[in-house]
Amino acid sequence: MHITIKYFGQIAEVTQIREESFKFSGNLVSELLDALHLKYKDLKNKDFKVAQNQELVSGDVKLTGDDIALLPPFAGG
Amino acid sequence: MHITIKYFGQIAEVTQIREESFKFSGNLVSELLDALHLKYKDLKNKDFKVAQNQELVSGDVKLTGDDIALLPPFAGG
Amino acid sequence: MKDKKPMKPVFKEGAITSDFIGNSIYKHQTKTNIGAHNIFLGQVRADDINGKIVSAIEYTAYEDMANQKFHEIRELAFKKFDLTCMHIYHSLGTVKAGEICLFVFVSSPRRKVVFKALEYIVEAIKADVPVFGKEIFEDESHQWKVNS
Amino acid sequence: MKDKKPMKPVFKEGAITSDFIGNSIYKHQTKTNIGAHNIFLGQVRADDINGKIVSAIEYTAYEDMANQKFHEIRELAFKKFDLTCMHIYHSLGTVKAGEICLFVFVSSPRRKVVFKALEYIVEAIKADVPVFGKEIFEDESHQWKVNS
Repeated sequence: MHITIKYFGQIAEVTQIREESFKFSGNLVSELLDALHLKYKDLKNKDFKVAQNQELVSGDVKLTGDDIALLPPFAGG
Repeated sequence: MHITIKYFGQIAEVTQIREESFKFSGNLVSELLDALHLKYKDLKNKDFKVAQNQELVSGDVKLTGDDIALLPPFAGG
Repeated sequence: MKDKKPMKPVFKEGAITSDFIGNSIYKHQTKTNIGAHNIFLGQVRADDINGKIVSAIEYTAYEDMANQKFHEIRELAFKKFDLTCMHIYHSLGTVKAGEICLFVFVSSPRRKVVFKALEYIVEAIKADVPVFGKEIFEDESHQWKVNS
Repeated sequence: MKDKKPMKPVFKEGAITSDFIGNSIYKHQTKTNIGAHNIFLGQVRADDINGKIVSAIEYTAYEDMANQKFHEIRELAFKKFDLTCMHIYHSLGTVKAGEICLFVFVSSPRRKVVFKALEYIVEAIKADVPVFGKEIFEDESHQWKVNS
Protein backbone atom coordinates (compact mmCIF):
# COMPACT_ATOMS: atom_id res chain seq x y z
CA MET A 1 0.00 0.00 0.00
CA HIS A 2 0.88 3.69 -0.25
CA ILE A 3 0.91 5.50 3.08
CA THR A 4 1.07 9.25 3.45
CA ILE A 5 3.76 10.09 5.99
CA LYS A 6 4.11 13.52 7.56
CA TYR A 7 7.24 14.86 9.25
CA PHE A 8 7.40 17.75 11.69
CA GLY A 9 9.95 19.95 13.42
CA GLN A 10 13.37 18.39 13.89
CA ILE A 11 12.18 15.18 12.19
CA ALA A 12 11.48 17.17 9.01
CA GLU A 13 15.03 18.54 9.34
CA VAL A 14 16.27 14.94 9.09
CA THR A 15 14.01 13.85 6.24
CA GLN A 16 14.33 17.16 4.38
CA ILE A 17 10.68 16.80 3.36
CA ARG A 18 7.43 17.44 5.22
CA GLU A 19 5.31 14.76 3.60
CA GLU A 20 5.67 11.82 1.27
CA SER A 21 3.66 8.91 -0.12
CA PHE A 22 5.55 5.81 1.00
CA LYS A 23 5.09 2.44 -0.74
CA PHE A 24 5.09 -0.30 1.87
CA SER A 25 3.93 -3.93 2.18
CA GLY A 26 4.25 -4.61 5.96
CA ASN A 27 1.47 -4.83 8.56
CA LEU A 28 2.65 -3.07 11.70
CA VAL A 29 3.66 0.46 12.63
CA SER A 30 6.98 -0.94 13.91
CA GLU A 31 7.74 -2.45 10.50
CA LEU A 32 7.06 0.88 8.80
CA LEU A 33 9.39 2.57 11.29
CA ASP A 34 12.13 0.04 10.48
CA ALA A 35 11.79 0.93 6.80
CA LEU A 36 11.91 4.65 7.56
CA HIS A 37 15.02 4.20 9.72
CA LEU A 38 16.67 2.50 6.76
CA LYS A 39 15.74 5.35 4.47
CA TYR A 40 16.65 8.15 6.95
CA LYS A 41 19.72 7.05 8.95
CA ASP A 42 19.68 10.12 11.26
CA LEU A 43 16.24 9.21 12.61
CA LYS A 44 17.92 6.86 15.08
CA ASN A 45 19.22 9.81 17.14
CA LYS A 46 15.83 11.46 17.31
CA ASP A 47 13.08 11.26 19.88
CA PHE A 48 9.60 11.08 18.34
CA LYS A 49 6.12 9.63 18.70
CA VAL A 50 3.97 8.18 15.95
CA ALA A 51 0.39 9.16 15.16
CA GLN A 52 -1.90 7.17 12.87
CA ASN A 53 -5.04 9.00 11.77
CA GLN A 54 -4.18 11.73 14.32
CA GLU A 55 -4.00 9.39 17.31
CA LEU A 56 -0.75 8.35 19.01
CA VAL A 57 0.00 4.66 18.44
CA SER A 58 2.64 2.19 19.60
CA GLY A 59 4.70 -0.02 17.31
CA ASP A 60 2.51 -3.12 17.66
CA VAL A 61 -0.53 -1.37 16.17
CA LYS A 62 -1.66 -2.47 12.70
CA LEU A 63 -1.31 -0.07 9.82
CA THR A 64 -4.74 0.98 8.54
CA GLY A 65 -3.64 2.93 5.48
CA ASP A 66 -4.46 6.22 7.23
CA ASP A 67 -1.93 9.04 7.49
CA ILE A 68 1.11 8.42 9.66
CA ALA A 69 2.92 11.33 11.35
CA LEU A 70 6.30 11.37 13.08
CA LEU A 71 6.03 13.85 15.93
CA PRO A 72 9.05 15.18 17.83
CA PRO A 73 8.63 16.36 21.45
CA PHE A 74 5.70 18.74 21.87
CA ALA A 75 6.54 22.33 22.73
CA GLY A 76 3.22 24.16 22.81
CA GLY A 77 2.63 27.21 24.98
CA MET B 1 -9.17 56.69 78.26
CA HIS B 2 -10.56 57.89 74.94
CA ILE B 3 -10.51 55.25 72.22
CA THR B 4 -11.15 55.97 68.56
CA ILE B 5 -13.67 53.44 67.27
CA LYS B 6 -14.32 52.91 63.55
CA TYR B 7 -17.43 51.29 62.09
CA PHE B 8 -17.76 49.79 58.62
CA GLY B 9 -20.39 48.43 56.25
CA GLN B 10 -23.51 47.12 57.93
CA ILE B 11 -22.04 47.95 61.36
CA ALA B 12 -21.92 51.63 60.36
CA GLU B 13 -25.57 51.26 59.32
CA VAL B 14 -26.36 50.29 62.93
CA THR B 15 -24.25 52.97 64.61
CA GLN B 16 -25.16 55.66 62.05
CA ILE B 17 -21.61 56.98 62.37
CA ARG B 18 -18.32 55.83 60.89
CA GLU B 19 -16.03 56.87 63.72
CA GLU B 20 -16.22 58.19 67.25
CA SER B 21 -14.00 58.91 70.21
CA PHE B 22 -15.34 56.71 72.99
CA LYS B 23 -14.59 57.43 76.66
CA PHE B 24 -13.99 54.17 78.47
CA SER B 25 -12.34 52.97 81.68
CA GLY B 26 -12.24 49.14 81.24
CA ASN B 27 -9.21 47.00 80.38
CA LEU B 28 -10.30 44.37 77.88
CA VAL B 29 -11.67 44.37 74.35
CA SER B 30 -14.66 42.33 75.61
CA GLU B 31 -15.52 45.04 78.15
CA LEU B 32 -15.44 47.69 75.45
CA LEU B 33 -17.75 45.53 73.32
CA ASP B 34 -20.18 45.21 76.23
CA ALA B 35 -20.31 49.00 76.46
CA LEU B 36 -20.85 49.33 72.70
CA HIS B 37 -23.64 46.74 72.79
CA LEU B 38 -25.34 48.86 75.47
CA LYS B 39 -25.01 51.98 73.34
CA TYR B 40 -26.04 50.31 70.05
CA LYS B 41 -28.71 47.67 70.79
CA ASP B 42 -28.88 46.42 67.19
CA LEU B 43 -25.24 45.30 67.28
CA LYS B 44 -26.33 42.06 68.93
CA ASN B 45 -27.83 40.81 65.67
CA LYS B 46 -24.68 41.56 63.70
CA ASP B 47 -21.70 39.41 62.84
CA PHE B 48 -18.40 41.28 63.14
CA LYS B 49 -14.74 40.96 64.07
CA VAL B 50 -12.69 43.43 66.06
CA ALA B 51 -9.36 44.93 65.05
CA GLN B 52 -7.06 46.84 67.40
CA ASN B 53 -4.32 48.82 65.69
CA GLN B 54 -5.27 47.06 62.41
CA GLU B 55 -4.85 43.52 63.74
CA LEU B 56 -7.77 41.21 64.52
CA VAL B 57 -8.07 40.57 68.26
CA SER B 58 -10.23 38.41 70.52
CA GLY B 59 -12.21 39.67 73.48
CA ASP B 60 -9.62 38.74 76.10
CA VAL B 61 -6.98 41.05 74.62
CA LYS B 62 -6.04 44.15 76.59
CA LEU B 63 -6.96 47.54 75.22
CA THR B 64 -3.84 49.52 74.29
CA GLY B 65 -5.50 52.82 73.47
CA ASP B 66 -4.94 52.23 69.74
CA ASP B 67 -7.79 52.48 67.24
CA ILE B 68 -10.50 49.84 67.46
CA ALA B 69 -12.49 48.84 64.38
CA LEU B 70 -15.68 46.79 64.15
CA LEU B 71 -15.47 44.81 60.91
CA PRO B 72 -18.45 43.01 59.36
CA PRO B 73 -17.83 39.98 57.11
CA PHE B 74 -15.21 40.63 54.43
CA ALA B 75 -16.43 40.76 50.86
CA GLY B 76 -13.40 41.64 48.77
CA GLY B 77 -13.04 40.51 45.17
CA MET C 1 5.53 45.98 64.52
CA LYS C 2 4.18 47.39 61.26
CA ASP C 3 6.24 46.87 58.14
CA LYS C 4 7.58 50.20 56.96
CA LYS C 5 8.40 49.30 53.36
CA PRO C 6 6.63 51.42 50.74
CA MET C 7 3.27 49.95 49.77
CA LYS C 8 2.04 49.71 46.20
CA PRO C 9 -1.38 51.31 45.76
CA VAL C 10 -4.07 48.65 45.37
CA PHE C 11 -7.37 50.52 45.52
CA LYS C 12 -8.82 52.16 42.45
CA GLU C 13 -11.97 54.27 42.38
CA GLY C 14 -14.66 52.45 40.35
CA ALA C 15 -14.35 49.49 37.98
CA ILE C 16 -11.07 48.15 36.59
CA THR C 17 -11.26 48.47 32.80
CA SER C 18 -10.20 45.92 30.20
CA ASP C 19 -7.94 48.65 28.72
CA PHE C 20 -6.13 48.96 32.03
CA ILE C 21 -5.63 45.17 32.13
CA GLY C 22 -4.48 45.00 28.49
CA ASN C 23 -2.02 47.81 29.12
CA SER C 24 -0.71 46.08 32.23
CA ILE C 25 -0.07 42.93 30.15
CA TYR C 26 1.65 45.03 27.48
CA LYS C 27 4.08 46.52 30.00
CA HIS C 28 5.35 43.02 30.85
CA GLN C 29 6.58 42.33 27.33
CA THR C 30 9.90 43.98 28.08
CA LYS C 31 10.50 41.48 30.90
CA THR C 32 11.92 38.70 28.76
CA ASN C 33 12.75 36.39 31.66
CA ILE C 34 9.01 35.83 32.18
CA GLY C 35 7.57 32.64 30.64
CA ALA C 36 4.14 32.48 32.28
CA HIS C 37 1.54 34.97 33.47
CA ASN C 38 -1.58 34.10 35.44
CA ILE C 39 -4.38 36.61 35.90
CA PHE C 40 -7.43 36.47 38.12
CA LEU C 41 -10.35 38.82 37.51
CA GLY C 42 -13.31 39.19 39.85
CA GLN C 43 -16.42 40.38 38.03
CA VAL C 44 -19.65 41.62 39.65
CA ARG C 45 -22.47 39.14 39.07
CA ALA C 46 -26.07 40.21 38.42
CA ASP C 47 -27.25 37.68 41.01
CA ASP C 48 -30.96 37.01 41.37
CA ILE C 49 -31.73 37.07 45.11
CA ASN C 50 -35.39 36.28 45.82
CA GLY C 51 -36.42 37.84 42.55
CA LYS C 52 -34.31 41.00 42.91
CA ILE C 53 -31.35 41.48 40.58
CA VAL C 54 -28.01 42.88 41.77
CA SER C 55 -27.17 45.87 39.57
CA ALA C 56 -23.93 46.95 41.27
CA ILE C 57 -21.71 46.51 44.31
CA GLU C 58 -20.57 49.51 46.30
CA TYR C 59 -17.21 48.73 47.89
CA THR C 60 -15.82 50.32 51.04
CA ALA C 61 -12.78 49.30 53.05
CA TYR C 62 -10.89 49.92 56.24
CA GLU C 63 -8.25 51.34 53.96
CA ASP C 64 -5.25 51.57 56.30
CA MET C 65 -5.66 48.00 57.48
CA ALA C 66 -6.53 46.73 53.99
CA ASN C 67 -3.38 48.28 52.51
CA GLN C 68 -1.35 46.72 55.29
CA LYS C 69 -2.95 43.30 54.62
CA PHE C 70 -2.41 43.57 50.85
CA HIS C 71 1.21 44.38 51.60
CA GLU C 72 1.61 41.36 53.90
CA ILE C 73 -0.02 39.04 51.34
CA ARG C 74 2.34 40.41 48.71
CA GLU C 75 5.48 39.97 50.81
CA LEU C 76 4.50 36.45 51.87
CA ALA C 77 3.67 35.40 48.29
CA PHE C 78 7.09 36.60 47.10
CA LYS C 79 8.67 34.55 49.89
CA LYS C 80 6.68 31.40 49.16
CA PHE C 81 6.79 31.46 45.34
CA ASP C 82 9.44 32.22 42.71
CA LEU C 83 7.63 35.19 41.17
CA THR C 84 9.06 37.85 38.88
CA CYS C 85 6.25 40.26 39.56
CA MET C 86 2.86 40.61 41.18
CA HIS C 87 0.15 43.25 40.88
CA ILE C 88 -3.07 43.57 42.84
CA TYR C 89 -5.84 46.08 42.13
CA HIS C 90 -9.20 46.29 43.91
CA SER C 91 -12.07 48.66 43.29
CA LEU C 92 -13.60 51.05 45.80
CA GLY C 93 -16.95 52.74 45.20
CA THR C 94 -19.52 51.54 42.70
CA VAL C 95 -18.83 48.67 40.29
CA LYS C 96 -21.73 47.67 38.03
CA ALA C 97 -22.72 44.09 37.20
CA GLY C 98 -20.40 42.81 34.47
CA GLU C 99 -17.58 45.12 35.49
CA ILE C 100 -14.32 44.03 37.09
CA CYS C 101 -13.60 44.74 40.77
CA LEU C 102 -10.44 42.66 41.40
CA PHE C 103 -7.37 42.18 39.20
CA VAL C 104 -4.52 39.97 40.42
CA PHE C 105 -1.58 39.42 38.07
CA VAL C 106 1.42 37.15 38.78
CA SER C 107 4.36 36.34 36.50
CA SER C 108 7.23 33.88 36.72
CA PRO C 109 9.87 32.31 34.49
CA ARG C 110 7.96 28.99 34.69
CA ARG C 111 4.32 28.08 34.75
CA LYS C 112 3.87 25.65 37.66
CA VAL C 113 4.42 28.33 40.27
CA VAL C 114 1.97 30.90 38.89
CA PHE C 115 -1.07 28.66 39.38
CA LYS C 116 -0.25 28.03 43.03
CA ALA C 117 0.71 31.64 43.72
CA LEU C 118 -2.41 33.15 42.13
CA GLU C 119 -4.84 30.93 44.02
CA TYR C 120 -2.97 31.58 47.27
CA ILE C 121 -3.14 35.36 46.78
CA VAL C 122 -6.81 35.44 45.77
CA GLU C 123 -7.87 33.27 48.71
CA ALA C 124 -5.83 35.41 51.11
CA ILE C 125 -7.45 38.60 49.78
CA LYS C 126 -10.93 37.12 50.22
CA ALA C 127 -10.16 35.92 53.76
CA ASP C 128 -7.93 38.61 55.27
CA VAL C 129 -8.59 42.01 53.70
CA PRO C 130 -11.26 44.22 55.30
CA VAL C 131 -13.26 45.16 52.21
CA PHE C 132 -17.04 45.43 52.41
CA GLY C 133 -19.54 45.12 49.60
CA LYS C 134 -23.05 46.51 49.47
CA GLU C 135 -25.05 44.72 46.79
CA ILE C 136 -27.39 47.28 45.23
CA PHE C 137 -30.55 45.88 43.66
CA GLU C 138 -32.30 47.35 40.65
CA ASP C 139 -35.01 48.77 42.97
CA GLU C 140 -32.25 50.55 44.95
CA SER C 141 -32.68 48.40 48.05
CA HIS C 142 -29.51 46.59 49.17
CA GLN C 143 -27.98 43.72 51.08
CA TRP C 144 -24.45 43.13 52.34
CA LYS C 145 -22.23 40.72 50.46
CA VAL C 146 -20.43 37.96 52.38
CA ASN C 147 -17.54 35.99 50.87
CA SER C 148 -18.02 32.23 50.71
CA MET D 1 -14.52 8.04 15.82
CA LYS D 2 -13.63 11.71 15.37
CA ASP D 3 -15.92 14.24 17.00
CA LYS D 4 -17.81 16.14 14.31
CA LYS D 5 -18.86 19.22 16.32
CA PRO D 6 -17.63 22.52 14.89
CA MET D 7 -14.22 23.44 16.23
CA LYS D 8 -13.32 26.91 17.39
CA PRO D 9 -10.20 28.26 15.68
CA VAL D 10 -7.23 28.22 18.07
CA PHE D 11 -4.21 29.03 15.94
CA LYS D 12 -3.29 32.60 15.16
CA GLU D 13 -0.46 33.68 12.90
CA GLY D 14 2.23 35.43 14.95
CA ALA D 15 2.10 36.80 18.50
CA ILE D 16 -1.09 37.31 20.51
CA THR D 17 -1.31 41.01 21.32
CA SER D 18 -2.28 42.61 24.62
CA ASP D 19 -4.99 44.50 22.70
CA PHE D 20 -6.52 41.21 21.59
CA ILE D 21 -6.50 39.97 25.19
CA GLY D 22 -7.95 43.22 26.55
CA ASN D 23 -10.69 43.11 23.94
CA SER D 24 -11.49 39.50 24.78
CA ILE D 25 -11.89 40.48 28.45
CA TYR D 26 -14.10 43.41 27.42
CA LYS D 27 -16.46 41.13 25.49
CA HIS D 28 -17.19 39.15 28.67
CA GLN D 29 -18.64 42.13 30.52
CA THR D 30 -22.07 41.46 29.03
CA LYS D 31 -22.07 37.99 30.62
CA THR D 32 -23.30 39.03 34.04
CA ASN D 33 -23.56 35.52 35.44
CA ILE D 34 -19.73 35.34 35.47
CA GLY D 35 -18.05 36.06 38.80
CA ALA D 36 -14.49 34.90 38.13
CA HIS D 37 -12.12 34.84 35.18
CA ASN D 38 -8.74 33.13 35.10
CA ILE D 39 -6.26 33.77 32.32
CA PHE D 40 -3.00 32.02 31.49
CA LEU D 41 -0.50 33.65 29.15
CA GLY D 42 2.59 31.92 27.82
CA GLN D 43 5.34 34.40 26.94
CA VAL D 44 8.51 33.64 24.97
CA ARG D 45 11.56 33.85 27.24
CA ALA D 46 14.91 35.25 26.09
CA ASP D 47 16.65 32.21 27.59
CA ASP D 48 20.43 32.17 27.76
CA ILE D 49 21.55 28.73 26.49
CA ASN D 50 25.33 28.30 26.69
CA GLY D 51 25.84 31.99 26.09
CA LYS D 52 23.39 32.27 23.19
CA ILE D 53 20.18 34.25 23.71
CA VAL D 54 16.80 33.10 22.35
CA SER D 55 15.38 35.93 20.24
CA ALA D 56 12.20 34.21 19.01
CA ILE D 57 10.37 30.90 18.74
CA GLU D 58 9.03 29.73 15.39
CA TYR D 59 5.96 27.56 15.99
CA THR D 60 4.69 24.87 13.66
CA ALA D 61 2.03 22.24 14.29
CA TYR D 62 0.39 19.13 12.94
CA GLU D 63 -2.63 21.36 12.54
CA ASP D 64 -5.39 18.82 11.91
CA MET D 65 -4.40 16.71 14.88
CA ALA D 66 -3.72 19.78 17.05
CA ASN D 67 -7.17 21.22 16.34
CA GLN D 68 -8.70 17.87 17.19
CA LYS D 69 -6.74 17.74 20.48
CA PHE D 70 -7.67 21.31 21.40
CA HIS D 71 -11.29 20.36 20.75
CA GLU D 72 -11.06 17.27 22.96
CA ILE D 73 -9.40 19.26 25.77
CA ARG D 74 -12.16 21.84 25.49
CA GLU D 75 -15.00 19.30 25.58
CA LEU D 76 -13.49 17.42 28.50
CA ALA D 77 -12.88 20.62 30.49
CA PHE D 78 -16.52 21.66 30.04
CA LYS D 79 -17.56 18.20 31.29
CA LYS D 80 -15.23 18.26 34.33
CA PHE D 81 -15.72 21.88 35.43
CA ASP D 82 -18.69 24.24 35.75
CA LEU D 83 -17.44 26.80 33.22
CA THR D 84 -19.43 29.54 31.54
CA CYS D 85 -16.89 29.95 28.76
CA MET D 86 -13.44 28.97 27.62
CA HIS D 87 -11.13 30.35 24.95
CA ILE D 88 -7.79 29.02 23.75
CA TYR D 89 -5.45 30.79 21.31
CA HIS D 90 -2.00 29.58 20.25
CA SER D 91 0.47 31.23 17.90
CA LEU D 92 1.91 29.73 14.75
CA GLY D 93 4.94 31.23 13.00
CA THR D 94 7.40 33.59 14.65
CA VAL D 95 6.86 34.97 18.16
CA LYS D 96 9.63 37.19 19.51
CA ALA D 97 11.00 37.08 23.06
CA GLY D 98 8.62 38.99 25.33
CA GLU D 99 5.62 38.33 23.09
CA ILE D 100 2.69 36.07 23.96
CA CYS D 101 2.25 32.69 22.25
CA LEU D 102 -0.53 31.08 24.34
CA PHE D 103 -3.72 32.64 25.76
CA VAL D 104 -6.13 30.46 27.76
CA PHE D 105 -9.19 32.15 29.26
CA VAL D 106 -11.79 30.44 31.49
CA SER D 107 -14.79 31.99 33.23
CA SER D 108 -17.30 30.71 35.77
CA PRO D 109 -19.91 32.03 38.18
CA ARG D 110 -17.59 31.11 41.10
CA ARG D 111 -13.86 31.27 41.59
CA LYS D 112 -12.82 27.86 42.97
CA VAL D 113 -13.46 26.11 39.69
CA VAL D 114 -11.51 28.47 37.44
CA PHE D 115 -8.18 27.76 39.13
CA LYS D 116 -8.55 24.00 38.70
CA ALA D 117 -9.89 24.27 35.16
CA LEU D 118 -7.17 26.61 33.91
CA GLU D 119 -4.31 24.49 35.22
CA TYR D 120 -5.91 21.36 33.80
CA ILE D 121 -6.28 22.93 30.35
CA VAL D 122 -2.76 24.39 30.22
CA GLU D 123 -1.15 21.10 31.30
CA ALA D 124 -3.21 19.18 28.73
CA ILE D 125 -2.16 21.57 25.97
CA LYS D 126 1.51 21.17 26.91
CA ALA D 127 1.24 17.36 27.04
CA ASP D 128 -1.15 16.43 24.24
CA VAL D 129 -1.10 18.98 21.43
CA PRO D 130 1.42 18.45 18.59
CA VAL D 131 2.96 21.91 18.44
CA PHE D 132 6.68 22.30 17.76
CA GLY D 133 8.92 25.20 18.67
CA LYS D 134 12.19 26.19 17.06
CA GLU D 135 14.14 28.47 19.37
CA ILE D 136 15.95 31.00 17.20
CA PHE D 137 19.11 32.50 18.70
CA GLU D 138 20.36 35.99 18.03
CA ASP D 139 23.07 34.55 15.74
CA GLU D 140 20.30 32.81 13.71
CA SER D 141 21.31 29.32 14.79
CA HIS D 142 18.53 27.35 16.47
CA GLN D 143 17.57 24.50 18.78
CA TRP D 144 14.28 22.67 19.28
CA LYS D 145 12.21 23.48 22.34
CA VAL D 146 10.96 20.61 24.56
CA ASN D 147 8.22 21.11 27.16
CA SER D 148 9.14 20.25 30.73
